[in-house]
Amino acid sequence: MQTILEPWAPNLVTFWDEFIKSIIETIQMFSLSGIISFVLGLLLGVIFVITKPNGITPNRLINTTIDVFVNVFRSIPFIILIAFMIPVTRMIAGTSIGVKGAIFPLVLGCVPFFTRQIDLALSSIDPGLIEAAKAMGVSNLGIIFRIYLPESIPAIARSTTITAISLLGLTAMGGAVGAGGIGSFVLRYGYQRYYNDIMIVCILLILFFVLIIQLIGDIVIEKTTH
Amino acid sequence: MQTILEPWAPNLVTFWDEFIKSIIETIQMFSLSGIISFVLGLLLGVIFVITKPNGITPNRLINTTIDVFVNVFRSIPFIILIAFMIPVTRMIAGTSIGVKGAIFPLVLGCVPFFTRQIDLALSSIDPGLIEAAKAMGVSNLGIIFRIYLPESIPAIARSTTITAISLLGLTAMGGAVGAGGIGSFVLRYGYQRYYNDIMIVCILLILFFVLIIQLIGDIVIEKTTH
Amino acid sequence: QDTVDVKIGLTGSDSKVWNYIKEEAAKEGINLELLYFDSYPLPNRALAEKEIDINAFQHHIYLEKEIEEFDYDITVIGETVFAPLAFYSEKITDLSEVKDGDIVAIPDDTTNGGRALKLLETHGFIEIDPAAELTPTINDITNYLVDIEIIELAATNIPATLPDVTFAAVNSGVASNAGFTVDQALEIEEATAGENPYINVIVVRTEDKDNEVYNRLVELYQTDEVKEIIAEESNGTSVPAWE
Amino acid sequence: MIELINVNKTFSTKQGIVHAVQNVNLTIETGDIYGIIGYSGAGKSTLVRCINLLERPESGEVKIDGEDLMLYPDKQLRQKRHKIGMIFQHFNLLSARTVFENVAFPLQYQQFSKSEIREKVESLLELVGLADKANAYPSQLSGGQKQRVAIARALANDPTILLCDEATSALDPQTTQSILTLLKDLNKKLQLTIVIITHEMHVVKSICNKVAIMDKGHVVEKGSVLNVFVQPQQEITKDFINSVNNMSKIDDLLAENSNIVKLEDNQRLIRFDFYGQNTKEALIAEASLQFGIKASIIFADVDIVQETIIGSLVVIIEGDIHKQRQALEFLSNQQIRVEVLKNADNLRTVGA
Amino acid sequence: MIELINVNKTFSTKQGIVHAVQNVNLTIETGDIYGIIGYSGAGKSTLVRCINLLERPESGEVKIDGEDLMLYPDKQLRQKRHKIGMIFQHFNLLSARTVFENVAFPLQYQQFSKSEIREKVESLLELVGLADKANAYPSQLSGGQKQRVAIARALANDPTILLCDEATSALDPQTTQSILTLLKDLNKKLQLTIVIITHEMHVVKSICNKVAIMDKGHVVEKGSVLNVFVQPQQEITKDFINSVNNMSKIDDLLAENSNIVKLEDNQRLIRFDFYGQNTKEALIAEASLQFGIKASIIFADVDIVQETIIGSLVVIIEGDIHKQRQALEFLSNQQIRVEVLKNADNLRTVGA
Ligand SMILES: Nc1ncnc2c1ncn2[C@@H]1O[C@H](COP(=O)(O)OP(=O)(O)OP(=O)(O)O)[C@@H](O)[C@H]1O
Ligand SMILES: Nc1ncnc2c1ncn2[C@@H]1O[C@H](COP(=O)(O)OP(=O)(O)OP(=O)(O)O)[C@@H](O)[C@H]1O
Ligand SMILES: [Mg+2]
Ligand SMILES: [Mg+2]
Repeated sequence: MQTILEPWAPNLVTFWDEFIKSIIETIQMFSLSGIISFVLGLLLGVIFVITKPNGITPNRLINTTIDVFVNVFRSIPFIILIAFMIPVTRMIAGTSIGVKGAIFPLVLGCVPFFTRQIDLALSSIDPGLIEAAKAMGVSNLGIIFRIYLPESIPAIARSTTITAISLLGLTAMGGAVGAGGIGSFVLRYGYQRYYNDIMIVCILLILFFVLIIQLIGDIVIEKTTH
Repeated sequence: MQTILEPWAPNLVTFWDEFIKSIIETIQMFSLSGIISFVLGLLLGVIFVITKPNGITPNRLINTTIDVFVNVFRSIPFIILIAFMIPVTRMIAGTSIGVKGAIFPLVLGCVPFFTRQIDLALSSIDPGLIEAAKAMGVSNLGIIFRIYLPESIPAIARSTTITAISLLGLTAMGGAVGAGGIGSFVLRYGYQRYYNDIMIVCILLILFFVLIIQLIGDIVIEKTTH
Repeated sequence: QDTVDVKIGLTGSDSKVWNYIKEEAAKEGINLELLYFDSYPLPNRALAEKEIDINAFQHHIYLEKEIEEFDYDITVIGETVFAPLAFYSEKITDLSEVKDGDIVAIPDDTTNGGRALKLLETHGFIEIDPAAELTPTINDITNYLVDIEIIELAATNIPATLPDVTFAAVNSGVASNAGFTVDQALEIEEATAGENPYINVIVVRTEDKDNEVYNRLVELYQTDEVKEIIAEESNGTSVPAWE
Repeated sequence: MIELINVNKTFSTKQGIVHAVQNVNLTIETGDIYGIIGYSGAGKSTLVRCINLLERPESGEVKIDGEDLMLYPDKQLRQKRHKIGMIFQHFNLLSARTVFENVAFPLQYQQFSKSEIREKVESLLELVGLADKANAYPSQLSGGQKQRVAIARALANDPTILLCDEATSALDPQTTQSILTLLKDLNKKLQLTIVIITHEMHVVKSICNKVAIMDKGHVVEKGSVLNVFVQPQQEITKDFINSVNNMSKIDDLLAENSNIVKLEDNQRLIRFDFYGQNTKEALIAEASLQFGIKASIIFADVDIVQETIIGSLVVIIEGDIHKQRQALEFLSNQQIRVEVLKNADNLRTVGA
Repeated sequence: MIELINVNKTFSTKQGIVHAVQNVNLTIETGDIYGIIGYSGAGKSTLVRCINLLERPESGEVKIDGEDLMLYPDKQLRQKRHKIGMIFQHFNLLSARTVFENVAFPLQYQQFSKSEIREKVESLLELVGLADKANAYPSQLSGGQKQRVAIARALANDPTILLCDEATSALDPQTTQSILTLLKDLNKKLQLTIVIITHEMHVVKSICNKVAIMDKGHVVEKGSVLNVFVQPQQEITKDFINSVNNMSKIDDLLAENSNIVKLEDNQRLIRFDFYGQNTKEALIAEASLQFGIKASIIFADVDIVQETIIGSLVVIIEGDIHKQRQALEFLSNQQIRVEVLKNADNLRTVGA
C-alpha cells in the first residue's frame, strides 16, 4: 500500500502511521459520540415534541427547559464549549484529553442539533394517527414507540444522516483536546503544511465516510417508505 | 452603557469599539451570506427533490450532481474550505479577506446543509397534493411555487431556523480570513486571553441572536400551520 | 527492561522532530505518546492538571502570560527553536513603499498577533502603549505613524491572502510551509538566541523539574540530528535555540 | 350504556367560534345500534368523538355505564378506550405498517400470544375480504380497502362499544351489506353497542334500532327507528326519510309536468302512506275490488323496518268519481294516509 | 369524446403484480354522464386516473376527442388537463390555503382578473353551500365540507370533462342531491362530460345515462343505464341493481321464515318485474279486477329511469287458485316477468 502510494502521495507515506492512527481515532470518536448522541437526541427530541402545547402530554416547564438547553448549547462556539466543559468532562470520562476526553463535548455539541432535527422529523406525522392510537387507549409511551417512531423512520433516517455528517465535521475539532482524528490530521498537515497529497486523500476519505453514512441513510429511507 | 458596564465587564469596556465592530461584522456576514444561502439552498433543495426518481421531473444527472456537490462540501472541514476557496473567493468577491471575503466561503459552507434540510422539509408533503395539481394541468414550476413551497412553509421555517443557527456558528470562523465577528472576538479575547466577562457577554449575545432567530421561526411556523 | 510512559502535548506539525525523538526515546525505554492539540490554551492546562506530563509548543512570553493568568505551577526545562516572524509582500519590495491606506495582515492569535504589532512598531508604523508589554492588541496602539489598516486573520491563511493586502506578517513555520524562503522576506524579526522571549520551550510541572526522564528528552531534542531535521523542514526559517 | 348529558363543544377559529355540538342529551343503551344522521357539518363526527373524549366537551357529562369519563384519570380512561373501537372518517391507518400489522396493532402489548394475534387478525381480514392484501401497505390499497382495514382494526380488540364515522361510505353496496351483517351479528351475539354516523338512510333502516338527527350542533329528533320513520316530527327528518325512497321524485315530475303524470279524464294521482300489519290485509287491493277502481303504481316504496312494513305508493286511480271518493274514504279509515297530488282536468272543474 | 382502447395498468408490489386495470375498452361520448361501478378494489379509481394520465397505462390508448394523450408532450398534456376537472377520493385539499384559496387555485395564473376570480369562487361556494366557510382552513372542516370544497375546486376552471371519484360519498342525501342537480345542470347547459365513480346506485339512476361495471380490473358490462338496469347480463350487475332496491330483502325474510311471508291458505308470494309504458295501464290492478284477486304489496320499488318506469313488486295474492293462474298468465303475456316465490302449503300439495 505504502509503496504504491509513494510516488503519488509522498507526504502521506511519511506520516502513514499518524494517518492510520487518525482514522482509528475518528472512527472511535464518531461511533461512540454518535451512538450516545443518537440516543440522547432522540430522547430529548421526543420529549420536546410530546411536551409541546399541542403534544400528547403538554408540559411547559420541560418543553421550555429543553428549548433553552438546545439554544444555549447551539450558541456557544464549539471550541469554547470544549474548554468550558473540561472539568465536567473529567468528572464524566475520567480525563479531558484524547479520544476519551472528546466524546462528551462532541455529544454536547451534537445532541442539541439532533434534538431539533428530531423535532423536525416528528412534526411531519399526521395527527390523525396519534388520534387513532389515543382512541385505542394506547398509553403515551405506546404512542411514542408505536406511532411516532415507527411512522417517522424515513424522516428520522434523513435527520440522522444530516446529523451524522455534521458530527463527522465536529470530530475535526477533536484535535483541540488532543483527540486527533482525520480532521485534525488534515488540518495539521494538509492545511497548515500545504501537503496537498494529504489534503486530497483526507478529504476523499472523509467524503467516503460521508457517502457511507448517506448510503446507509438512503437504504433505511428506501426500505421504510411505503 | 460603557460606564454602567465598567464594574462588571472591565475588559469588554476596554475593547468596546472592537466589540461593537464585531457585532456589526457578524450581522453583515450573517445577513448577507444568510440571504444568499437561503436562495441558493432553497433552489438546490427544490431541484434536488423534483429531480428524484419519483419526483415531478426525474433527472438522474442533475440529482446526482447536487447530491455529490452537497456531500463533497459537507465533507471538507469548514476551516479548510475557507483556505481552499481563497482564490475562488478573490475571483468572485474581488478580495479574499474581510467580511467581503468571508461571504462566499460561508455560503459554500451553508448551502449544502440547507439543501439537505429543504429536502427533509419538502419530503413531508402529501403526494396527493402534487397529484391534484398535476391533474389540474399545473406546470412543474407551478407545482413548486404553488404546492411545494407554500404547503411546506412550516417545515421550511423549521429548517431555516436550524440552518440559520448553524450559519451563525459558522460566522465564528469568519475570523480566519479577517472578517472579525463576535465569534472571532470571543475566541481572541474571551478564549485565548481568558477575559471571562467578554466570554460571557459574547455568549449571551450569540444566545440572544439565536433566540431571535428561533422566535422568528416559531412565529412563522405558528402563523402558517393550520 | 522497564518502560516509562510519557505524554507530551504538542501543537501544529513539527512532528518529524518529535517522531524522531520518540524513536530515540523508545530505545531507552521511554514510551513517548504524542498528543496534538489544535488549540493553544489547552496544553498548559492539561499539563497543570496532570493530564499530560510535558509540553512543547509555546515560547517564553506565552508561557509567562499563562502562568500569570492561571497560577500554573509549571516551568521551562529546555529551549527548542526560534521561529522569527517576517514581513512578506507580493506588491512591494521594500517597507518604505508602504503608504497611507495600505493594508497589513497579521495573525489573529494572541501571541503572534502581539509579535506582529511589536514588529510593526519596530519598523515605525505604529506606537504602542508600553503597558501592554509583549502581548499588545490593536487596542493598545496609541498612534498610527503611517495610516495603515491592520487586519487580523488566521496565521495559516495569510500566505494565500497575500494578493489582497499590501504586506503581511507571517510566522516562520507558516512561511516555510507555504514555500516562502528567508530571502523573500521584507524584514525578519531579530534572532538573538539565548535571551529572546520568542524562543520555544519545553515545559513540565515544577515538581518534575528534575525528572530524569523529562530532562533526557530535552537532551534528545538538543542534538545535531534534530538540528538537521529542523533545517530541512523549515527552509531555514526556524533556528535551533541551543548550541 | 352511554349517556351524553348537556354536552357542548365549540371550536374557536379566526373567523369566530364554531358551536359544533350544543346541549346534546343522548342515551344509548347497551346493545343499541344507534344511527346518527344529519347534514354535512352538523356536528356528528364531533359528537361521536366526544364519546371517547377525543374531543373534550367544554361542559356536560359523558357517562359510560354510569361513570363520568371526564373525571377519569388518564390511565383509567385509556383502559376504557381499549374497549371502545373507533372507525374514523379518514381511516387513519399507519402507513409504515402492513394491513396485517395495522389490524394487529390494538392487540399488541396485551395478553395475547403471537399465534392468537395471527389467528384473530386473519379471521378479521377474511371477514372484511382482504385476506389477500395482508402484506400490502396502506398506500397500495384502494379507498374501500383502506376503509375495510379500519373496520377490521376497530373490531380487533373485541370492543364493547363501536363508534363508526361513515364506516361504509367508501364501500360498494355488497361489501357494505356484508359489513352491516357482520356488525349486526356482533351486536346480537356480544351485545356490542354500536354508534354509527351515516349518510345512507338504508343503513339506518337495515341495522339501527334507534336514530338521532342532528342539525347545526343540536340533536333535533331521536327515538326508535320505526317511530322516527313513521312519524317524523321535524322537516329535516322528513327530508332524510324521503331521500331514501323515491317519493320526492314525484314532486319533480309534477313540476316538470312529465308525461308520466299526465292524467286522462277521471284519473287522480294519489299518494298513500301506510305502515304496520294492516297492509297485509291488502287494503288497497280490496278497495280496488270493492269499489271497482283501477290503480296503476307510479312509484312505490314498501319496506320492512324492524319487522314492520312501512310504505308509500303513488298511484293513478281511475273509475267512477263517486266510487273513487268512497274508496279513498275507506282507506283513510284504515289508517292509511291519503293525499291527492293531482286531479284530472275534468275532475278539477267538478271540484272533487 | 373519451376513448380508452385496450388500456392496461399494473402495479408491482413486493407481494407480486397487481393487475388494476386489464384490457379496458370504453367510449364516453361528449355530454355523457358515465357511471362506473364495481366492488371495492375493482380498479375504478385507477381507470379514471388513466383518463387524465395521472396513471400512465402500460399499454393501450387514451384518446380525448380523437387525439392520443399518451403521445402529447408535457405542455400540451397540461393544457388538456386544464379542462379536465377531477374530484379525488381523498379530496387532496391544500392545507395551507383557505377554502376560498383552494377553490381559486385552478383559476390563478390564468387570464382571470382578481374580481372575476372572487366572483367565480363565491358563486361556486354558494352552490356547494359553503359560503360561510370561505376563510376556514381544510383542517377546520368536516368530512363532507372538505368534499364540497373539492367539488367546487374541480368545477372552478369550467372543465369540459369532469372526473369524479366517489364525489358524494361523504355527503348527506340532501347535499348529494343538490350536487347531482348541479352536475346535471352543467351537463345540460355546457355539454359537460362527466365520469362518475360511485357506490350509490341511486346516483347512477338519477344522473347517469351510461354505466360500466368493473370487476377485477375488467369492464364486464357497459351500456345505457336503462338497458343495464332492465336487462342486466352479469351476476355482479344484478347484485348492484338489487342493492338499490329492497327486493333482496325478501330472500332474507324467506330464509328466516318471517311472519310477514307466512302464507295462509290459497295465498301465493309473487314477484313482478316490469318496465316501460305498460305499467301506466295499471295491469296489475286490471288483473286484480278482472280475475277477482286480492293482492297486498310486501315490497315495492318502482322508479323512473330515463323517463321510463321500471319496477318490481313483491305481493301476496289471494283468491281462487284457477283465477290466480289465469291472472298470472295474463300478466306474463303483458311482458311482466312473474316469479312465484312461495306457495301456501295447501297449494304446494296441489302442485300449482
Ligand atoms: N399504488 C399502488 N400499489 C399497489 N397496488 C395498488 C396501488 N394502487 C391501487 N392498487 C391496487 O389496485 C387495485 C385497484 O385499485 P383502485 O384504487 O383502482 O380500486 P377502486 O375500484 O377504486 O376501489 P375502491 O372502490 O375501494 O376505491 C386494488 O386491488 C389496489 O389494492
Ligand atoms: N378543528 C376544527 N376547528 C374548527 N372548526 C371545526 C373543527 N372541526 C370541526 N369544525 C366545524 O364543526 C362543525 C361540525 O363538524 P363535524 O366534523 O362534527 O361535522 P359532521 O357532522 O361530521 O359533518 P360531515 O358529515 O361532513 O362529516 C363543522 O362546521 C366544522 O366546520
Ligand atoms: Mg364527519
Ligand atoms: Mg377508488
